[in-house]
Amino acid sequence: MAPINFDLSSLNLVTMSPMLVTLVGALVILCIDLIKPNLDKTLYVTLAMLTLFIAIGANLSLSTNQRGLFDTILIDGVSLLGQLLILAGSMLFIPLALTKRKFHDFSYPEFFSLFLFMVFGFQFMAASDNLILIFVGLETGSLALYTLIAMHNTRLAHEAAIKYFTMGAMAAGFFAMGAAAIYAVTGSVEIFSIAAVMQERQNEIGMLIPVIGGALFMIVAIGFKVSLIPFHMWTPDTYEGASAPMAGYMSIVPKVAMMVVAIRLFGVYMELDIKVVKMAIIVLAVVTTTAANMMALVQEDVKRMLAYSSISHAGFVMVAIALDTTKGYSSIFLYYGLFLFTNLGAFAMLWISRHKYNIHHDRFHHPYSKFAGMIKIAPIPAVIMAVFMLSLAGVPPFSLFWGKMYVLSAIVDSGHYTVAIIMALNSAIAVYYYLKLIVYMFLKSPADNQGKVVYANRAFSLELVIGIAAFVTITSVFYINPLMSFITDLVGASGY
Amino acid sequence: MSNILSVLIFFPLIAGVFGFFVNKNSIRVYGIVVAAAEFLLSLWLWMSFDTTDAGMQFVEKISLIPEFGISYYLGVDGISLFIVILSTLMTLLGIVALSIKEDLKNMIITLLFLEVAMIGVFVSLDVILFYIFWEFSLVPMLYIIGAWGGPKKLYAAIKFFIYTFAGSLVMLVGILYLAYIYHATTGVWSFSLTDWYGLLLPTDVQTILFWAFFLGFAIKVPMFPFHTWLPYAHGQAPTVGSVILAAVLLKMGSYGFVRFSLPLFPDASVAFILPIAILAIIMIIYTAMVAYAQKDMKQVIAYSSISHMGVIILGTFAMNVEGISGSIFQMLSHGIVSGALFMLVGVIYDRRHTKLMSEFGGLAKVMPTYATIFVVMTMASVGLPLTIGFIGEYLSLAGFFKVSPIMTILAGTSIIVGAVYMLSVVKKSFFGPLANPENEKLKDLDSKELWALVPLVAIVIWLGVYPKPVLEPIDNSTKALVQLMHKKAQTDKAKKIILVSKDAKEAK
Amino acid sequence: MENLVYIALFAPLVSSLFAALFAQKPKIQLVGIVTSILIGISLLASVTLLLDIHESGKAVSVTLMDWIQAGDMDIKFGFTVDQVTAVMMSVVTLVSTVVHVYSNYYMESDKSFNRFFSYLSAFVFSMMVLVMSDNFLGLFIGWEGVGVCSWLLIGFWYERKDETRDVNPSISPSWAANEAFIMNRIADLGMLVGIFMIYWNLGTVKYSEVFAHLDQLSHGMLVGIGIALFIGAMGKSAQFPLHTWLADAMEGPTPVSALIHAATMVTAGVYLVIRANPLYSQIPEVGYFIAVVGTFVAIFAASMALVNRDLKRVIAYSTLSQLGYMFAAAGLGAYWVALFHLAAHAFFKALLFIGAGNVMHAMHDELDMFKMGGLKKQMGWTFFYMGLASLALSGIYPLAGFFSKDTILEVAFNEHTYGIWFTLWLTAGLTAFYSFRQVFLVFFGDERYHEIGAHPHEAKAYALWAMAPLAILAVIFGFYKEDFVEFVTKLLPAYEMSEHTHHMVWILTLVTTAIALTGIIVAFIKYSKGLKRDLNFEQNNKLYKLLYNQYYIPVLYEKAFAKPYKELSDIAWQEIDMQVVDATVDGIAKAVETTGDVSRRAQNGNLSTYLKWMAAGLIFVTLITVISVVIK
Amino acid sequence: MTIGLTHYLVLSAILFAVGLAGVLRRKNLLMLFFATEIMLNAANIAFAAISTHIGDLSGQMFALFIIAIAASEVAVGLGLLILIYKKYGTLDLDNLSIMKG
Repeated sequence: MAPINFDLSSLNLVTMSPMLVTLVGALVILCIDLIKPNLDKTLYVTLAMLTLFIAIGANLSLSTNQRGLFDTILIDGVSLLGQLLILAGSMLFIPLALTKRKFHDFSYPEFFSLFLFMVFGFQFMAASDNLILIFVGLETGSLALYTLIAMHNTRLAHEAAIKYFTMGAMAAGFFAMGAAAIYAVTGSVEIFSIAAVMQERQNEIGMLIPVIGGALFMIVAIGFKVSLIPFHMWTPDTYEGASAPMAGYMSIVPKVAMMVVAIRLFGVYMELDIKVVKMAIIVLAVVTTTAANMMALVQEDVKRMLAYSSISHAGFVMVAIALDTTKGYSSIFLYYGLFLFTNLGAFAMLWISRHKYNIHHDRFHHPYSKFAGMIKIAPIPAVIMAVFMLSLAGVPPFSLFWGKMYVLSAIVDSGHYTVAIIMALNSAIAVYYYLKLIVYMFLKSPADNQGKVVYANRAFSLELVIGIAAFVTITSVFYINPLMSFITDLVGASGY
Repeated sequence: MSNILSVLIFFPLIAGVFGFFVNKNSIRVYGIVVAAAEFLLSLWLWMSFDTTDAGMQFVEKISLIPEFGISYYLGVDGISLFIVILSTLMTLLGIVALSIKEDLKNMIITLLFLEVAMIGVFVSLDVILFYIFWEFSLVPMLYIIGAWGGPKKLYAAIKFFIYTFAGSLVMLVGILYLAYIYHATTGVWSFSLTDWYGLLLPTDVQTILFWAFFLGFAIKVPMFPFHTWLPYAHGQAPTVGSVILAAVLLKMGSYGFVRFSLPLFPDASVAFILPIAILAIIMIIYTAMVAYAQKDMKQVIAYSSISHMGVIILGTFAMNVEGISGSIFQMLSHGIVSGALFMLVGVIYDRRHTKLMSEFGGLAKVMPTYATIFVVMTMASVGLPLTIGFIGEYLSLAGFFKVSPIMTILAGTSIIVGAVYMLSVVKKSFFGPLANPENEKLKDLDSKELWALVPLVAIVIWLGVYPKPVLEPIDNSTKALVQLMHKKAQTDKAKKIILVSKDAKEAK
Repeated sequence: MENLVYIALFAPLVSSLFAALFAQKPKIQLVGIVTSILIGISLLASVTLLLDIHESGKAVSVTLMDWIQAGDMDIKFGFTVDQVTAVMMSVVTLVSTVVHVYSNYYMESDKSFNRFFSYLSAFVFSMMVLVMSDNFLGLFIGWEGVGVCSWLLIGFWYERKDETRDVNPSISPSWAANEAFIMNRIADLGMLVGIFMIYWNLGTVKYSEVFAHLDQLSHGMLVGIGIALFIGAMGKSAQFPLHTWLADAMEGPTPVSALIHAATMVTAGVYLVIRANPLYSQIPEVGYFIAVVGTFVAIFAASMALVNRDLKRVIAYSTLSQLGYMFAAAGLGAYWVALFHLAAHAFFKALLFIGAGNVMHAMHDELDMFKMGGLKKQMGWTFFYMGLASLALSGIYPLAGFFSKDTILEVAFNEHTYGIWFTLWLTAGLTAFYSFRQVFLVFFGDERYHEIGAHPHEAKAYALWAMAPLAILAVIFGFYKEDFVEFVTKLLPAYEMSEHTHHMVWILTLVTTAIALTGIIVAFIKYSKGLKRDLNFEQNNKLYKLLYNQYYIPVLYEKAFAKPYKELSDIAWQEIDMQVVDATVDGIAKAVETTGDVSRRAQNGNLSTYLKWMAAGLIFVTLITVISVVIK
Repeated sequence: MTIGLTHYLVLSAILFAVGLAGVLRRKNLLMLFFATEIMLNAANIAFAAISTHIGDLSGQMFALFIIAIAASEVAVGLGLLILIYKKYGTLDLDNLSIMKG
């Protein structure tokens, strides 16, 4: 047995610095709690914010295209963007903990450390091209997430957690199996070497079948996480059960992480131009967008509607993966970058109007009727909410219009006109349920129990987050260009 | 002032925002003042407009998203100039004639925002900018219909919004495709219309794009069979809503045809003259019949505007200067006339809270001035010479006669069927004995309504007798447009049908 | 000269606007006077122009301003006063002046006195535009203008309510007005089409240029234009089948009927044909068609006049019939003859109508001649005037009608179109009969008016004086035939009778006069000794009923066009627009929503269902791949 | 006969199928978890077999990680289970269907 010896520098730990920062942050919070319990949550919130700040700093300071940790970590443009989105989303989320009303989950310090662990996990997913690490990151993040949902500690929250958890476990099984299949033929778990092997052996039929089979298993696993129909079933229920900000968070960060993985993994297939996988993804995406829109039409609860809408948005973006163009890949990040603010803003609006107990509906916290005549009681929030809705509907000049336009144009450029038309018409369906809320807010007369509704959960931090989100949503036209070029450069740099 | 167009766009926007700080008792005056200022600005635009120059004037171009070739690109030519003025005018008169009491503040602010969108649509030369205004114009209208409308207001508002939204989304795909082609051919991204005019597209591509754009415009116009949102929108909208909708918003569609479809896809436009003409004729005759069947005064006007838009479409696809100039002039005249008619219906609605003609009869006795103005507008609407209505209709039909005499004769029945439904409205509401006792005490027009209506009457007569100041710039720009189309046309058929006028040829 | 043109043209406009100022005020006598004077001024200007052109022999043309300029289309407000125009102007303004003055009497007790004069003058203005314009589109302005004015004036008593046809054959003033307007619109479409043809083939609509370049056009195109324009003329001049509106137009005040529906507007069609003589003389076949239509209308209308009991309707039918004569002449190429008859007819027919107006006043707006009779005593002057007019109408020497009508018959004979000649000849007899049937029913026989308790009285003196000029002209106009001919033939083609005809003239004259006298005599025998009604005949005789109901044509139109159109419209709205078009749109929306509703059921909240769906998803994806492989 | 890669893969496939079937059929949450564990372990077998077959260790690493993750999954899962059981006294997932539609 020769002694194992290597020098640390070969690990190139700097590549891990962002994740390590979050990890350390998480541990610090734990320790503080051990040393001196029942401190106020504001402390933890600020600590978490700090951590995320530093993480972002570390992230930005990284130079692209380097590997570390036995070459399992890959820092390229995609992973940077992914992590940036994850961290930004988390930073928008954290302040939402400081609400006027007390909620069970935020009273635990563990909540925050768990949260950071989760972020850590997702960062890992984004930053690695090694199936093992991806799997580990995925599970770390997910397991933390299940717990966080459960910590909301209402019956619905528990149900949500269980549903999410069980399906997640099954998805994990599929992921592992898929990985196994791919591993079986390529003999490797690093995506780049998988790509290399597939490259040279792509015309062996015996090779292709397990590869595609693996891809299908992967699609199930990934589809589950980014909630493609029919793997989406957990989404509405979980969103409904979880607290509003958590739901908003789930609609973005885990999906971004998984999107990055999808880009890496299916990128290989697209490179080799394996039509069937492309086909599968496109069909799934179209089905997702359409069906989700239709189901969103008939919801009575705004939160649930937003859940379905986020499914349809995911489907909309998913198409871009199957295009295999730089524009397509970058449009994903652009879209999610804009979607992050708008959607979190919308969920935050729900959060700010959240009561401790349902007073409008025996099951729902945010039925449409709750917002009736909001313009009369609270004009400004009504207008802001309307802005978010219009933005989600893709009405110019609000931010998501640009995302929508960019994705559509990517689709058109790669010649999928039918898909483009379907997607376009889909937003026409979608506009209906967004309008429904606007109609309730602006065109219906107030319900009697109004007054206290709008600001039930008001707090400065919430208003701040909403303000930021609204600002970003409205002023998009001014920053869209630098943002677009920034993303395109990074994505292009990492060879997609 | 070279950036007057920006001023025109942003002045109402800022004024609208400031409007929030004005006390609601004084908001009406504020609205009138702002709208009047805006109107004067647009008049100034006209004064400083060089009528001999056929090209774009007061051009402003600021690169907005160079990455993607989107820029803040404004300009106005004879085709758009007067529609802009029409928008400002109708907004002003609409605010002057406002009769609603509740939430007056919101209404006026919304109207100002709507004005921004309207002007933006007509002056933006960047397609994405155009699209932004185009879509955004839906939002205030949605609010106007939905908040102040009739019993079925929500249905009407949402139908209006989604229907037009769906159409324009297909158009958006078309726009992106065209941009992609431009990028593929020139290697740079650009959404500026003037760049696109340079494109020579293969005919099959033109066909696809033509129909993509067609859907967007046709629903807005609205062309049969996409017209059913209109009666609801008009039927439910408050008076000012209908006025603006009929006067300006519908023109966006027909303007789109002139500005986009014709010059961008000349061959396709020529190739599809037949189906479109058939649709237009259906619009003219069929909707006229539907209008005749109505019991509600306002619905008659609503359907009549579809019928008139049919004439406009026909003129647009005449592919010669007479027809296109005529259709553009007809846009103005229809804007003025139908706007006025909707105001008049609003007047009676304010007094009686019904629009059913069966409720009226013999109104001419109690409301002579009202009746007189209504008759004047009726005559303008049926295209009587020396009123504004004749010139546009005559030129459009004359233009299309060159393309197809038979279809023109069919379309020409509009002067008959139009007379049928309009005169029956006049007969049912104004003539006959004063049967309904509720009508005996009706007041004639008050000063507010006169202030709104008399200018329109004046314009109807003025432009009917002496259209030159308006028709000349339109004509110049149209000549340039037709020349461009003729230059771009590839198929011999198109070359043959697109008819450059003689003196334009000499000009070359 | 230019100034005179403008004065002649715009004096009526000024007067109309002046009257309009007081339109909503109660009666102001001044309005009536001022407008009459202004129209008089227009008359003076017109006559001066007439005389001037008479000696100078060349036309006066002015261009007011540009109107429509688009593409190559360049249309100006241009006016030309040549021989034909001058004649028309003089006739129009003369009759107008008389009618204006007379209206002061006729409308004296009407509350909308001022409004009436505003409309009336507006009509004169439009008519002047019509006759003076130097291009087809200008003519079209006047064309539509007179249409609107006639609409306003027919519907002047708009507040009257709709009756059934047997109570009032022309349902109500407003109804009649709309009918007139819409019928004219139908014809106007033809006119527009004609103008389009002219424009696209010659690039202009100016008379002088058009007629100068007619030779460039193919014969077929000429025929097309000719027919299109004639369709326009048919509407205005109420030729069959667009004739029904004229009889109903009698709902308007009587001065209106005198001015618009007898003397001027309805002759616009004839004027158009005369004006376009260079065109029509190149297409004789169309001309012949016109002549035939005219002839048919002549006898067709006369036949309806035979039995009608409505004072004004009889005159209306006779107007129709006389218009038929004019078209016959014009169609046969004798344009000046048509113009001559037009002028003559204007005088005596206006006279006749105004007389009828007196009678109506006397009878308190009772129109049924069977309820009159023996008015000679109370209304000597009116009797004199109407008798005179009727004589002229019947074409008795030496009155104007004799010269004009005989010439038309000679033309028909000269063209060897004996059928036309015979029909017109017969019509002359009918004309004489119904005119004098009317005279005798009204002025002779037993005084049936007592039954309706009327107290007839003669019209005011100035009203009677106002009628004098017409009466004089009705008498003497015929003697100016020669001057007239050599004056207008400077512009219109001279029409020369063949030798043969010249020999026949005296026979023709004799024959015509003979039948006219026969008609008068028959009328005298039948009606002068009071009214002996044969109710059985009236109720059971098919022919009588056919004629009395105007050949059932109005009813037919009602059944064949008006009603189906209404029903069709209802279908178009209720069935098609709502049930099909709109329903489809809503159906799509509904379908989408239902799909959503159905598909949400899958989301049944049960975890194991969800898991099953996930597994199903795997199968689904596999299927897609398999299929996409198979497809390839 | 010698046990070859194929047999292992078949075994793992069968196991996976068994696990899947369990997940789909079972109504008791605990059983559900076991079924998912089986699925994961099927993957483990496959990895281990393959890695020995092609002589590459990453497969076995993967297997080890999966085991670790499975363990933590169970930890979290059981935690949730206990919570649920304490609160609602049942593990039958048919009772967990408040949220639907």
